[in-house]
Amino acid sequence: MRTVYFDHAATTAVDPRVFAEMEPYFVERYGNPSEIHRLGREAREAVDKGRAQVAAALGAADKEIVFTSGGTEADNLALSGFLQRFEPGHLIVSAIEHPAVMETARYLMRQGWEATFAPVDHEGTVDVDAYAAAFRPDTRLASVMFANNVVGTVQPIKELARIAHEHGAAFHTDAVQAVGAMPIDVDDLGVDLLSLSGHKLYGPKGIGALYIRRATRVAPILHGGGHERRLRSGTENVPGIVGLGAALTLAVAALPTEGPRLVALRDRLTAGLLASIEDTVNLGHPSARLPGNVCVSVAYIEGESMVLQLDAKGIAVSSGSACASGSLEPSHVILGMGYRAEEAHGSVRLTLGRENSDADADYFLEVFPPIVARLREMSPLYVKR
Amino acid sequence: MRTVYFDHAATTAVDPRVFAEMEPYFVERYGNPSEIHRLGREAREAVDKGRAQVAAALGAADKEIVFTSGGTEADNLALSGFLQRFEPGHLIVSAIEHPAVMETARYLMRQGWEATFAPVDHEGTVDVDAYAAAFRPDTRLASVMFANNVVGTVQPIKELARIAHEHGAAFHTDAVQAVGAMPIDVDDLGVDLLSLSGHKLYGPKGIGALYIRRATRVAPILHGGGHERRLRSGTENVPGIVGLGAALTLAVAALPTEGPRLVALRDRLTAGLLASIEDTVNLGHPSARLPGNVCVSVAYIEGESMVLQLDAKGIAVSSGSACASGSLEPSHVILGMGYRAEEAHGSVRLTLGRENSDADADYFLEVFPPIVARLREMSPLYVKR
Amino acid sequence: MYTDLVMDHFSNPRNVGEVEDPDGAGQIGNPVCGDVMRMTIKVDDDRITDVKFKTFGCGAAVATSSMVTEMVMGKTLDEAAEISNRAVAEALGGLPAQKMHCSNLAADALHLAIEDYLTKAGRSGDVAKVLGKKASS
Amino acid sequence: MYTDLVMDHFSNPRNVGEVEDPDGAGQIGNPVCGDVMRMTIKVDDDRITDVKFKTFGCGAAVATSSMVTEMVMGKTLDEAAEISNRAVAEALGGLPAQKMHCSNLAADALHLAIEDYLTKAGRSGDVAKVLGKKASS
Ligand SMILES: Cc1ncc(COP(=O)(O)O)c(C=O)c1O
Ligand SMILES: Cc1ncc(COP(=O)(O)O)c(C=O)c1O
Repeated sequence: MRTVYFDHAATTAVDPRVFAEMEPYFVERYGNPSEIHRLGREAREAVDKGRAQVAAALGAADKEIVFTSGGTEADNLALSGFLQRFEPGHLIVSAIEHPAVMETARYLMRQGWEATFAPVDHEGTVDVDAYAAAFRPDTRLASVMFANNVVGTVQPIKELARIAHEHGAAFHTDAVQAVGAMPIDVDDLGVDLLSLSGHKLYGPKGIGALYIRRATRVAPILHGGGHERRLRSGTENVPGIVGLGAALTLAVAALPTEGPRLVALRDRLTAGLLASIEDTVNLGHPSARLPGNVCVSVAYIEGESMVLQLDAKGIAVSSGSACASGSLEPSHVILGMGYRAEEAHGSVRLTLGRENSDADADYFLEVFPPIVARLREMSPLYVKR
Repeated sequence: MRTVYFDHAATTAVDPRVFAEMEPYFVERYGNPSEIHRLGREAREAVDKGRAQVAAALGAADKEIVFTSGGTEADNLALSGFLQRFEPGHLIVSAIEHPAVMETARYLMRQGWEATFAPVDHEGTVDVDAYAAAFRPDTRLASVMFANNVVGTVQPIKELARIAHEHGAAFHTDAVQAVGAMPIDVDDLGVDLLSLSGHKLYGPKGIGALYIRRATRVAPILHGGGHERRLRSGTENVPGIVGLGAALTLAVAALPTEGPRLVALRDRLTAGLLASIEDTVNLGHPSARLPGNVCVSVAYIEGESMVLQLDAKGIAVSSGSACASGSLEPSHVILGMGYRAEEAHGSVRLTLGRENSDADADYFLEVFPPIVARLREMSPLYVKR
Repeated sequence: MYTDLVMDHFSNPRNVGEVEDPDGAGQIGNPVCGDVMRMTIKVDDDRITDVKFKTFGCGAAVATSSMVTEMVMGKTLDEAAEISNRAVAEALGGLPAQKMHCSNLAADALHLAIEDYLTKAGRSGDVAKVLGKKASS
Repeated sequence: MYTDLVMDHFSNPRNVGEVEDPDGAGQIGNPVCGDVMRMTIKVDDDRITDVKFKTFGCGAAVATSSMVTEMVMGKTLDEAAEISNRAVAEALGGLPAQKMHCSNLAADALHLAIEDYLTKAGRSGDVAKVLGKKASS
C-alpha cells in the first residue's frame, strides 16, 4: 500500500544525513563534555559545533543558545525562567498558544501571576490592538507563537515584539513550528527569547533550544551541575545536539527551494479539498500560514474517524478533535478563532514535508472524498442537500 | 596507543546491542506517540515497552515510571515536584549529594524551605543517628543518594527509608550511579521516589526516569501537553526510551557476573595504587562501595594534572579537584567526609566498566607511578622522605 | 490504542443506517462534546428484530455502536436492557481509558430506543420494569 | 579546552626545578585553592641569567609557569617586570575563562622573585621603580 506522511507538524523523520552525523556519538565518541580527557574534549567540541550551527541558523551568537530537552522545556524555561526574577506581575500570551506555553502560563497564575490571553481573529491572527491594549505597567513578558501548530497561521512577530518593548516588556516567541520552515533572524525580529525543537525539523526527539538575547536574564528551572552556562543542568545530550545542529543547518539551506515547493503543494491540496467536498471550510489564514500546513473543517463528521480511515489507506494526518487529541476538549485554537465545537471536532490537519510529492496530493484527493462520503452516510447529523 | 576508559561514572558508551534497538526509531519508526495513526501507535508501543522494561528492572509497576530527560531532571522532579504539594516546611538531604539534588535543595530553600544537610563519616556513610535526629514534624522528604558518584560509598538506603517513614516523611534516592550496577528492588528498599539516568548504564544520554510509588503524589515541573500521565510534558524521546529500556534490561541480566568481576578489578587497582605510591589514601568506604569505583588522594599533586598526564597515555579518568571540575571548588563530597582541600585537589577517580580488563589495570599500574613521581618532582609542596 | 476488534467494528461497521419505519428510536450525545449516537429498532413480540445505528464520533463511538447492534439483534427487550456500556466495551476487548466515558454510550442509546418503543406502544408503565434503573445509567 | 601550546608546555615543561643558590625566590598561591607556584632566579647585571619553577596545580598553572620562564630567560629585570599574567596567557594562545584567575599567576610569582632579589641585594628602594604597580598586580 502507498504510504503518505502528512503529519510533519507532529514530528518528522530524522534526515538520514543528520542521523549519519549523530551516529558516532552513541557508541564511539560517547564522552561526557564536562570531562577534560580526550573523549570529553571531543564531546565538548561536538556540543560547541552544534551550538554554533543553531546560532548561525537564527542569526544569533553562540552564547545566546541554551540546549534543552525539547520545545516544551524551552517554553517552560522562557516563561518560568525569565519571570522568576520578578515579583509576580502580569504576562500576556495569545489565546492559541501550544499547551507548553499555555499550561506554563496557568502554572504561573497559580504562583500569583496575572495573565491576559490575547484574542485572535477568525483566521488565527492576533488582534494587534487588543494585544497592545493588554499591556500594563507590571507586564513583564509577552509570548506569542511564531506559527500555530494546528492551523498554521503566522503572526506579525516583529510588530508584536516592538509593541512589547514599547511597553517595557520582554518578548518570547514559540517558534517550534517555524524554525526550519521559514526564514528567521532574531535580530531582525527583535525577539528576546525564542524556542525551537529538534524533532520538528528533521532532527531527533529529546532535544531543543532556547535563544536568549544577550542582555536578557533567565533563571534556570532545572538545577544541578551548572551546565549550559548555569542555565540548564544535566549531562549534555551530545548526539541530540549534534543532530539538532546538523538538521537546522540542512533545513535552512533547503528553505529557498523547499518553502515555495510546499506552498504550492499546500495550496493545491487546500483548493482540491474545498472543491471536492461540500460543506468544508479552510481554517487559518489563507496565505500568512506555514508553507506545509493544510487545515480544514469537514462538517457533520468527526476528526478521529477521518484520521483512522485515512490511516487505513496509508495516509497519516492529524485532527484538532477532542478524541484525536485524547484531551476530551476540542482544540482551543480552533475555538479561540471563533469556530463552534462541532467545527473543531470536524477538523483535519495535513502537514507536508520534504518527502511529500504531487503524487501524494493526488492520492489524498482521490482517497479522501469517498471516506468523507462514507462517514457522512453514517452520521446522524448529516442532511443531504 | 593503548586506550583505557576508566570514567564510567561520568558516562558510558551506548552498548552496540542497545544502539541496534534504538536505531530504527530515528529515520524509520519516527512517529509521535500521541498520534493515533500507524506510525504514532508504533511509537506508543515502543514507549510502553521501554516503560515495562524499566519497571521490571526495578521491581516496579509500569505506571510508577515517568521518563525524564536524564538524572538531573528526575532529581528535580522528585524534590521540587513532590514538595510542591506542601506549604514550605523542612527537608533533609545528605551532605554529599550530587549537585542535581544539592542545588535543587538550595533552590527550594530560596522558596522558603528549610533544609538539613545530613553529615557523613570519614568513609562517606551517612551518620544514621544524626540523620534520624534531623527529622522534624514538618519534614516532608528525605533524599539520600544510593551510591556516591565521587567516592562510590553505598548508603544503607533501606534503613534510611524506614526512618523517614517512621517520621511521616517520604524518601527519595538518587540511584543514578547504582541502577544497573547493583541489584535494586524498590519494594524491598521501601523508597518512594528513585532517580536513574540512561547514559550511566550503557544507554543513551538525554533520557532518564523517576520511579514514583503508586500512592506518592508529585506535581509536574515541565508544563504542557500532559504527557507521561500529566507528570512530564513534551514529546516523548522515543529512541531514548527504547535505549533506556534495552540498556537496563541488559545491565540487570549482566549483574550477577559483572558485579563480582568489577569488585575484584576495583580491589586490585586500589591495593596496587596504595602499595606502589607512598602518601596515598583510599577515599570512600573500603567495601560498601560501587563495584567499579576506585578513588584515592595522592598527596602533593593536583588532580587535573594527573588526569591530563594519564590522558596523554590514553587513560581516561576523573578528579574531584577544583580545576578538573571547572567549578573552582574542590569536591564538596571529599570535603564533606572531613578531608582537607589539598586532599580533595589531589583526588583521582577511576570508574570501571564492562570493557575493562585485567590488562587495563596492569597498564594503569605501570603508567601511573612515574606520572606521580614526575608531578611530585615539579611540586613545591613535595618533600622527599 | 484500539484493539483489533474495535478497529474491525470501526472499519467495517455492522448495521449502519436507519431501520425503515422504526418502532423505536433513541439518540444520545451532543455534537459539542464530539459524540452523537442514534439507534433505531424494529420490535416484534418484545424481541428486537432489527436494529441500525448512525454515529458521529470517534473510532470508539462507532465501534461500540456497531458492537451493540450485533449484541442485541434478535434479543428480547429484557435481555437487551441488561446490556451495559461496560459490557459493550468488554465485548470489544476493552477501550482506552479516556474513551470509556464520552464515547461509550451506545447501550444508553439503545435503551432510549427501547424506552421510546414502549412509550409509543402505550406501555410507559413497563419502562421501569424493563429498563430498571438502566434507562438513566 | 587547552590550546596545543598550553598542552605542549604542560606535557614538556621548560625549566622545571630550583636554580642553585638563587638570587631571588618568589612563591604565590595556596594549596587550599589548588595552585602554588614557586620561581627561583639567577641575576647578573640586572639580567635574568637563569630561572626555574615548581608548580602544584592544574594544566594551566604548569603551562603558564613554564611559559613565563621562557619569556624572561635572558631578559633585564625591567623587561621581565613588564610581563603580565595576561601577556603570558596570550603567549600561550589563550586560556579557558575559568582558568584566567586562579591558575594564571606565574608572572606574579616571577615579580615576587625579582622583588626578593632586589630586597636581598639591599636595593629595596628600586622595587617600586622596577616593578611599579606590578608587584602587587
Ligand atoms: C508550537 C509548539 N510548541 C511547542 C511544542 C512542544 O515541543 P516538544 O514536543 O519538542 O516538547 C510543539 C510540539 O509538540 C509545538 O508544535
Ligand atoms: C549521582 C548522580 N546524580 C545525578 C546525576 C545527573 O544525571 P544526568 O547527567 O543524567 O542529568 C549524575 C551524573 O551526572 C550522578 O552521578
